[in-house]
Amino acid sequence: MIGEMDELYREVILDHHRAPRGSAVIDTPDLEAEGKNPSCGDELTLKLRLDGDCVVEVSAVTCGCAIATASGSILAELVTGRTLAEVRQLADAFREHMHGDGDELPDELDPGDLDILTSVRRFPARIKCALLPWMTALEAIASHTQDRPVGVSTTEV
Amino acid sequence: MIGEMDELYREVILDHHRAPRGSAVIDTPDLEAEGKNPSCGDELTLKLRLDGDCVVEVSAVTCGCAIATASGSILAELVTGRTLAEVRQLADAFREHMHGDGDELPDELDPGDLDILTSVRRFPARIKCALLPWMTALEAIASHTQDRPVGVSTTEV
Amino acid sequence: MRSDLHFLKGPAGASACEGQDGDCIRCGAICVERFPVLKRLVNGHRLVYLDSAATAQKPEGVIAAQARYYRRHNANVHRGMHTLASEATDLYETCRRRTARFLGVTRPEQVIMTNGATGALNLAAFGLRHTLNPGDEILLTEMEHHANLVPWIKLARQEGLLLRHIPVTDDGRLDLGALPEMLTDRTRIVSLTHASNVLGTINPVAEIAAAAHKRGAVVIVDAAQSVGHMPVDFDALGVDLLAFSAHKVYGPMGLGFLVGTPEILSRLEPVEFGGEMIETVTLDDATWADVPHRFEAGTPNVAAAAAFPAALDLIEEATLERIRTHEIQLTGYALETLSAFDELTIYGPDDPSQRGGLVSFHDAKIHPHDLAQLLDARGVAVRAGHHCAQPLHRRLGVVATARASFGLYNSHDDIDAMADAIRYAREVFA
Amino acid sequence: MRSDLHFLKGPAGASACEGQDGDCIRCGAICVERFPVLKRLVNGHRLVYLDSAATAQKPEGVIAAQARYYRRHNANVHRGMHTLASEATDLYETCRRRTARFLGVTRPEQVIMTNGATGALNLAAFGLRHTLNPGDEILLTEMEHHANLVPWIKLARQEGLLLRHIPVTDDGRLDLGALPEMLTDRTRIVSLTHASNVLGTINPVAEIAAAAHKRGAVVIVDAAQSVGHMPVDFDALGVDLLAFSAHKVYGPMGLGFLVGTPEILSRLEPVEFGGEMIETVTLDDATWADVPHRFEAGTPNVAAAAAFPAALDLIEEATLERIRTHEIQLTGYALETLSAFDELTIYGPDDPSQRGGLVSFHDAKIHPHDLAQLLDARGVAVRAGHHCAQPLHRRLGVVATARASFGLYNSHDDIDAMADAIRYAREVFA
Ligand SMILES: Cc1ncc(COP(=O)(O)O)c(C=O)c1O
Ligand SMILES: Cc1ncc(COP(=O)(O)O)c(C=O)c1O
Repeated sequence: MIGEMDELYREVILDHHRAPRGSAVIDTPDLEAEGKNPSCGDELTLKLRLDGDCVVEVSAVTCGCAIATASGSILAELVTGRTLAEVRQLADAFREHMHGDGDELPDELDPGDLDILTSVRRFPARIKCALLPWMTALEAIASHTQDRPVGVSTTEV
Repeated sequence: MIGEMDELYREVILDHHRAPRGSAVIDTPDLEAEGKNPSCGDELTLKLRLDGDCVVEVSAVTCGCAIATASGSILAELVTGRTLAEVRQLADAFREHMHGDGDELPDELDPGDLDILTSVRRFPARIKCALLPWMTALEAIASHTQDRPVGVSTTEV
Repeated sequence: MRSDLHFLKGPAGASACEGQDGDCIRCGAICVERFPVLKRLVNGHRLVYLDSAATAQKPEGVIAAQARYYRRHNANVHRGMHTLASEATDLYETCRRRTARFLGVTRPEQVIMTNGATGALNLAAFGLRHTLNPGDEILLTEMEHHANLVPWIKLARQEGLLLRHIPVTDDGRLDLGALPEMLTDRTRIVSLTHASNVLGTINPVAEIAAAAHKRGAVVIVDAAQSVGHMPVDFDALGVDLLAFSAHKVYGPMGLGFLVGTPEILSRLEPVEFGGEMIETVTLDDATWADVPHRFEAGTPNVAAAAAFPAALDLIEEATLERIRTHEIQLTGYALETLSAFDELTIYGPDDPSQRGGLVSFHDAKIHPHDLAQLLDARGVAVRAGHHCAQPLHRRLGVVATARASFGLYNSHDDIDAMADAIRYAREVFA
Repeated sequence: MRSDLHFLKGPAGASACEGQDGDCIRCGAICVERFPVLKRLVNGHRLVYLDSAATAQKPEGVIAAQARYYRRHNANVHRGMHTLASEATDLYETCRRRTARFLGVTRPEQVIMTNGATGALNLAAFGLRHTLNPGDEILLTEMEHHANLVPWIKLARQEGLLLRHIPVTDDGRLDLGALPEMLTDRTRIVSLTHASNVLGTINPVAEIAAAAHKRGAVVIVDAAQSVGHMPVDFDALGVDLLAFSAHKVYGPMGLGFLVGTPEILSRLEPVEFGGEMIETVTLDDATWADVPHRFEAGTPNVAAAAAFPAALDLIEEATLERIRTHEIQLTGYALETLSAFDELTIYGPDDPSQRGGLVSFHDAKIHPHDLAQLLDARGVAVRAGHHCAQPLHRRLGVVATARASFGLYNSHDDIDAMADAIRYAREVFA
């Protein structure tokens, strides 16, 4: 356990926090949602451009802690090129993973840097930060597929 | 402490419980009050005959535990011959004593068997039983001196 | 040879076990030695603790777990982002998970932690206030503890509700013949005890719940006297809400539980307000956090939650089946022993297998308070009074009773000691 | 030489005391050695616990007292007529008496035991419900903890009350200039915190109470952050009700207090119902026991009550005067140390003698959550978030802050460790 959190910060922060992926400017998104973590104040605006069912461009702008920012950046990196169904599958798996006790996400999901966020589980208050972008994505996809207006999602899951 | 309660019972019960004093039949009392201990169900009817300010005859009929009965019997024994002011003084002193931590009641009050009830203090639930007759007497005296109707007094003091 | 003598006499883990398979708690290595208080002398006598229905004694594991929490992990929960806070949160949530599993509850979120059964029942009653209208009926029973009476009396006054009570038969059971007539279209809530803390009677909760649900009523069970003493499966009972206290289940004081179905918990309104239970607060408005946190305002009793699983460990080691068998045996022996006294009335059903582990009785010659006091002089701790069930005592025609109640540490010897002490008290009063 | 180094470094009762008279807590033989958790390593570092405002660490005396209670005396209180029950009752009532004495309260009956400050404040608010009418005004402040906001928000909704809030000035004080205008003929209740859990500000409660009483309002003070940290005299404050939690006063969890004048307590209505709080119960009616028992429904947390006096012992040994001096010194040193960082905002008054023992701050470059996490990697436990004061944070213009808060076991070294850890965090984020 010793040093685990600094490791996390050194790895994830340095990379994703300083240079978050998903900073494309998308003026006419096919999918859009706002995420909010009321207890922390983290906020995120997520915009996706689609080609058919496939995500081709992502903008994930986070205003909050480094964990939320990094998670948003990882999301931007990971979902580009996936279908909405795949994104949903990954988000669901990540939520399960963060509330469970497994060591790693299944390889076949190709989870990239996502496993790094596992150490956040020790700090329940921060699980929400890590989940915020993913819950927001789920919300965006749900409203897209059901054609309902996009609400503000929160990470109170 | 060992055996203190059996001592109490052997001393007080055998004497006062089996042959309670204050069983005179008083048809036209000058003072009368009913006492009730709702949590235990102890009940007491107290009647006093006065000569001027002085108690000349007492009827104290208790329906309840041996402690309440004995305390009523001791009351009957002790208050006969005292003025109402003296009875009040004794009752107040006894209440203080039962809620306090002194060893004995002041000698000048001539407390008779009353000190024997001190060991009841270890059992807060029973303090009320010991106090019932005395609180009822205080209630009777208060309503007599203020000329207000006699209510049912309870030992919730 | 009686099953319990083994585990009473020998130290934990002592060599030979002479009990038959399955009915000797010592086979499960449970031993009175694990309960430090039972080594006490009271008035020069071995403590014979027969007041577990008021509060159970604690095994060393529970005492140590609570101390260990304070010595190693103490912190406030949930919002903390330091190691101690994360450990404390983990211990707290582990208690919720363990308790859920213990009761066969599907999701830990169905378990609300309160400060006791009383707090849980108050939350149930007042949290459902907004679902009730004047003229609605609440069906209780004549054998309820004040904790399942007084909140409803208050609520009925405030909201114009009608309280009805399933009567108690002369042999101490609920008169179920009256049920069809008492369950009406206006019955919104049925709230009853699983096991009576005076009569011992175990009520057919599942059956009553099924009938109540047909009428669309919400069913609440006060399981303060059943959890920890007999197998209790939340789903099998089929109730909507279930309340109990940790301290009666060999656990620490200051902790209780309200367990509910997801459906009812989503409708329940919080009744205490403050930190941890909110989502967003402005000066004039507030929104609630998720279930179950919205019902847990303020700093919870993390230390107690950290200790309670050790009580569940003990119970699971002994197994509820063996505990139940043991308590039936003790109850049977107590009924038999007390029946031998003349002028002594025993309350509740005759059949020990239909009772929880307690027996209330009334000595015609000695007021229960005096009896309890003289038993104590012999080291025997029983309770005397109305046991927070005044209406039931009125129904029984007495103001107070004496009650002997059992835990897994009690033995036939304890009941013999009580009988000796009753004989002694009668001598004093003779 | 700084006063606190002595007691930090040496074991309890170590030979030479080098502190000046009166400002060295070790002179009073109080020592971090008495707090077992402080010996812990966290992530390989000495635990530097700076989160006492969330919950204080417990001295061995408290931990042992609670264990001793369970090992020797455990029983339910009040109604019991056996030795254990009488001992438990005695321990429980001793806690009430000791707490009364600690706060300079005349009669022990003025002290109600609850499960925490949140429970106490909810009792205060909802217990006064029947004294309020639509249009009545409740005066709070912008710096309240959710525990002193959300109950009022709920009550205001239910009863049509108007909530007003004394504003907070830019330097973190109550704007008392606004008070005359905010206290109106309709003001029925003024409820405010004694010391802010975010700004540290100590409010002039006595002065505000006097002004409020002139208007006939009831005054409630949330003393969760003052009791145990500075002398608090109930009568001198001149309030009607005062609430706090034992766990923030080096005592056990699951115990709190609502202290009141006899007059207000006689008017307060119970809000929780069940056993122990009644006089007589029928199936349809109930009357209440005397004050304070009518406010203590159900089995209370006797174990916690049995342990709390050990916390008061410790405080009285250290003396509140010395504790207060110590916390002012630490706060001054923390303010000084943190001021040395650029782009770091510190909240609350500049003068440490006008603050309780805590400092909240915001690093422009690092989100408080990240900061707390990285400090924890160095063994330094601070809290980050809105500290259950969202409206105040909105007023401060930030969503969250980091907070370092002190107990009598903290030292200047702890603040140095925090500063080192902040430098380290900035390196990581550089
Ligand atoms: C049947 C029953 N219900 C409720 C309670 C209340 O439990 P507690 O006092 O722990 O809140 C008790 C115990 O006194 C009980 O026996
Ligand atoms: C100012 C203030 N009031 C009330 C509370 C609530 O105390 P508790 O959570 O112990 O009920 C706290 C602590 O969180 C506090 O800091």
